[in-house]
Amino acid sequence: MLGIKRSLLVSIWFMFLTFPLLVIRVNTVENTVDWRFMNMLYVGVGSFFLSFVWRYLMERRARGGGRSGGQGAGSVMQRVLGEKRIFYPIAAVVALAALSFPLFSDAYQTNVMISTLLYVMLGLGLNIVVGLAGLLDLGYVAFYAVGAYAYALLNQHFGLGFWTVLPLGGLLGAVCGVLLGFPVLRLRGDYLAIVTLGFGEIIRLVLENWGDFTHGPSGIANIPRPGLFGMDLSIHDAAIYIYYIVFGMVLVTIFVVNRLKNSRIGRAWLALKEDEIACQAMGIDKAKTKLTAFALGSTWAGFAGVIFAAKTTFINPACFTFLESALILSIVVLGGMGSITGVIVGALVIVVLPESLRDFPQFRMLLFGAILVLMMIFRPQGFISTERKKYEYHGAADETPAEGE
Amino acid sequence: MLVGVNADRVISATFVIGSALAAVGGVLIASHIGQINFYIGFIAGIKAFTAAVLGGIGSIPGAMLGGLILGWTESFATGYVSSDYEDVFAFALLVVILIFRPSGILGKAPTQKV
Amino acid sequence: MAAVLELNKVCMDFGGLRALDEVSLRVEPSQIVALIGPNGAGKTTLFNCVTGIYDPTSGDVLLNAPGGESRRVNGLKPNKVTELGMARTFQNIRLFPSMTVLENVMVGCHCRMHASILGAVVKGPGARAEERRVVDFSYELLRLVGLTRWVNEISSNLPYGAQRRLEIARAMATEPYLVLLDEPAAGMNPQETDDLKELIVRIRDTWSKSILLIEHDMSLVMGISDRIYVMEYGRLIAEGSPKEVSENPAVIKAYLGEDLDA
Amino acid sequence: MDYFLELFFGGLTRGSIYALIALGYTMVYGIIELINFAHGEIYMIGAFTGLIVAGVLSSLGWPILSILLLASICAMIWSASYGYTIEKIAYKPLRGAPRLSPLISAIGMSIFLQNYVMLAQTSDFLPFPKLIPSLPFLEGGEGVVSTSELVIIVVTALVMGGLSLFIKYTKLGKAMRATAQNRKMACW
Amino acid sequence: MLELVGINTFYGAIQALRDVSMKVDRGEIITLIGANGAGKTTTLMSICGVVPPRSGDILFEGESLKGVSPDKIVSRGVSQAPEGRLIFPDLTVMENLDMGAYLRRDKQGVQEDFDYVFELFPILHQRRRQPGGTLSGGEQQMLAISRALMARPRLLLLDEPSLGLAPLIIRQIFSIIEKINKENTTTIFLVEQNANQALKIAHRGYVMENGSISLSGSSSELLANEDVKKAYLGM
Repeated sequence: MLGIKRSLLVSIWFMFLTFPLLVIRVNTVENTVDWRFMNMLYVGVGSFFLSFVWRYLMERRARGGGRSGGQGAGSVMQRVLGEKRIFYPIAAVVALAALSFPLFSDAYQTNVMISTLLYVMLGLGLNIVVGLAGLLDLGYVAFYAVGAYAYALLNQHFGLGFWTVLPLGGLLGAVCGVLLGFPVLRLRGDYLAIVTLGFGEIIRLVLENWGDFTHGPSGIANIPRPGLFGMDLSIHDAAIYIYYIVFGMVLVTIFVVNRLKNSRIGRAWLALKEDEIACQAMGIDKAKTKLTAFALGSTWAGFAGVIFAAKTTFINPACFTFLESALILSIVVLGGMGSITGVIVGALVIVVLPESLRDFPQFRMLLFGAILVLMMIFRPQGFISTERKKYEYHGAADETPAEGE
Repeated sequence: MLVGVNADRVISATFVIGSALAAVGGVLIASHIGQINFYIGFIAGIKAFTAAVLGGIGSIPGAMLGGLILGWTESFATGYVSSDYEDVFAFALLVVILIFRPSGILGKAPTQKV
Repeated sequence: MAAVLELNKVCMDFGGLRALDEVSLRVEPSQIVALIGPNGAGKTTLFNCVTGIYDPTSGDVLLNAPGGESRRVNGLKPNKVTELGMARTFQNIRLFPSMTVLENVMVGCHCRMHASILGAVVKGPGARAEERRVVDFSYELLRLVGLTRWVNEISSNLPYGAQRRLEIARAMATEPYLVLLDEPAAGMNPQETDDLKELIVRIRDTWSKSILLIEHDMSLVMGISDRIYVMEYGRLIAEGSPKEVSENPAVIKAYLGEDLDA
Repeated sequence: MDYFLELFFGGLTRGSIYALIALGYTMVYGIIELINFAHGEIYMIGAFTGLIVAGVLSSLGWPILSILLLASICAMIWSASYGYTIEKIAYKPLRGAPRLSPLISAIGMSIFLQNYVMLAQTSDFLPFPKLIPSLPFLEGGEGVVSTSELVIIVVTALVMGGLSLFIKYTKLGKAMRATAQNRKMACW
Repeated sequence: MLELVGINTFYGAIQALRDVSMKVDRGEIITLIGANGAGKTTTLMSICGVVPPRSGDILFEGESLKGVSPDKIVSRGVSQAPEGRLIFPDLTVMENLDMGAYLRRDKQGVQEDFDYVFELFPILHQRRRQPGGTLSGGEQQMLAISRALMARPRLLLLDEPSLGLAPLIIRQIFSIIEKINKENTTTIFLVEQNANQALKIAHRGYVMENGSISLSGSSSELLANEDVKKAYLGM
């Protein structure tokens, strides 16, 4: 009874809230007003029922609260991933499926998969910065742009090929990462976020306005696709070729990130994220550690940028808006910060799901925003929370007898 | 708690007041410029945030000062340099200020408790 | 023999407030030195000045490696100080909560490791051996503090007393010659405190480290300290052996609680 | 000199608006250390509400000054309601969560609101009626400063003055300052 | 007046209080002593609803405080001067006191309490226009106590009022605490590490160890108790 009363209040509140924007539409030129009372009804009914769901979820959350991640809905997934005997075959099957994917699909599907894989790369790169080192970077797309423009411009002016520029793009990304990282090292978490966001916007605005150099808003067209021993590839074949390039790059990325994660440097990143003061007290150089994270993260954005330019053959500043950064960030967050598998799942969800929702393109971003909020509230650790490596003791076999306590 | 202030209510009040002020700004500027779009909030928001940080976030006089400094910077940069780079100037100003004064012009440095 | 840690007239001001007023103290090699005093007397501030979190307003903090060079560490960054051979624990436990127990200790080994980014990715024989050495060493330390049961447990899941001991193991992992313990027994029950007492003594005797500790538990302080310094309002009011200190009227008045003129 | 003055007043106008919006950021940050990323959207919603109210009223043929007043008041009411609701939905459940969580939630909210307004209204630019009449005696000022600029500057100054007094002297204002200084004590 | 019935309080998974039961009668000064980290402050936090106990109950004047929000608890007549003198550093002394009276509507009574507080601590009157942060440690403690008094509490909770203060000032503050207790029959719940001082002014005391009550009794009993002497009085 109380619930119904509360939901009624919520429903009235939301009808009031959405009244001007959803119900009235004015045409200021012709001075006419369009009333859409149906919308009000939808909102009223919708919020009435949703408020029950909301309250139920909040209650469940409160009951499960106080206990940190690992428990709850994700635990089955966690156990599957933790168990090597189950995880390796699954990974192998996924890899095989991914390998043979272009053979069974059309150009459009291949292209979607290329995008997905690119986002996996970007996500894994940003994951180093955000997920491992805990530095919120909202301007990640700037490094992506650096890579893409590096290829487009170097190719246009100096005729450099894809394979030459690929490492260069990564290098340029890293250099920009250090350039940005250096001055902002002293900033606290959220300030850092805003400065990186500003930096991303600066790069985009420069690209847009420095017409002589970057061709301004109209962008650069006719960027060559990567060549294969000088062969002429049809568009479809070229797509398949790029697919395998990206696939290879993703494997390399996974390998590298995985190695880093459980190394001296990866542990330093994590420690930095968890407690800066304790981290310094362990003799870890804060500045150096942050810089390596920035540099490595942006290297991958640089790589991905080069591939992106080669894939689309056309780039302009509009490809590198803040929204793109937000998208990559949400891949990391949705997947589960710090988790490699999580990023892959996140990229699939973010790229493939909206593609399959093609009939409702206008709701895509709306849902996307809502999901970000809901994820933070109900499952802040993401789909898959980080699994930590378990170590074995290699030393002498004199295993200690029962410990104290 | 200890002095009986209901924090939830204070926080809500803060949001309400801040939002109402923003709305005044919205109506005034929209009528000044003469057109609006769903995207205006993003850039204006970042600029205003820049202003808040410039002045020292958390400080109310700081926000006013920061806003004016940013407004003048942009206006003079557009007038005397080039209108293309208006936003670049704003963001560059933010980055520079934060590098040299991480807590803004009127902001207080946070004290570290160990 | 030279003292491993030497403070000469260290002052620390916060705004107009003098938190430390000309504090001088010495920690000799393989000694347990305790710093006691009422809450707010400036003990933790002193730790922070020594470990580089604060830069003292005036005075010298000298760190003399046993058989090595002497360094003035004022104003050095905390990580530099740790590298020079001083490690600390914190009053409110500051572990890396989502990392495992072993990883926490391995982070402590960071500054004694050399693996570069490339090394970590390629994982050549050198990097592999180093990694192995660190795992073994960390395990050894966990055995020292009695935590081998929980090696792969997420550290925030440990009981309180175990977290305190893990912090000590983590500090030891930086291979210091001087360990600073900030209220290691806070929140422990008498049994745990006894274990801790024994652990601290073991660290001094078998690992020959020097220890400077802040503690309120008098049974612990009086039982194991070689030397005690007493602070009040940022000033040292007494120093000496446990016996001397416990009989010092100024100390009794300021801290131990016997109000003389009552 | 005129050019300089024109830029000066232009900058002042702009700056006033930035300051008005910045106050929202600063007050929220001061109290809960959150960058309310959706605050720009609140401002946008205010502008839209103002436009809608102005459109409805002008189709009814109301006088322009009353439209300006009512549009502003409605904009304030609805923006404030949105601000209130957003806090309850997207930020309050995240109190005590790691610092990044509310920020990401705020970004999500911002994206949501942008698209909500786009879907509910339009993605095109909408012409906004001139609600501030140009007073003839100022138009002689050789284009240095327009009436609407003056109105903006004056209104902002008044609002800020009012806010300062509010913060300084009212009970709620004092509570806000207290909470900002010491959240742990003033509340939870 | 106040009764704690077997409360258990947790911070996340960590249990801070174990089955704590206590009783405070009207007009008493009760002290809770114990080492750092024993759970004394947590007990206070549980009473004022900041960290509500997971089980057990707290009764104030016979009514349960279960599920009552912290500000409601203040308005029922419980206020606190927190540990470490958490005053508002940028607010003036007057404004700090104003905040103490935040929930009160009776202008007349508030004015009386201003006068009363200034009579207790004349120094605060001299400094009434100064920001709280510029006061000395002892003055800040006085301000914290005064602010708590401005809520006109029937039960006053004091968390380590002697923390970091000089003996002379401690004595001064403790004698004023006694005075407050006698003059307005305000019940006082005093948490102290300085056991000796606290037991001198308190009627009864509880000793806390590791989150549970290990001893209780009248002040003179506790002062004479060998264990207490050893552990807390350093004898």
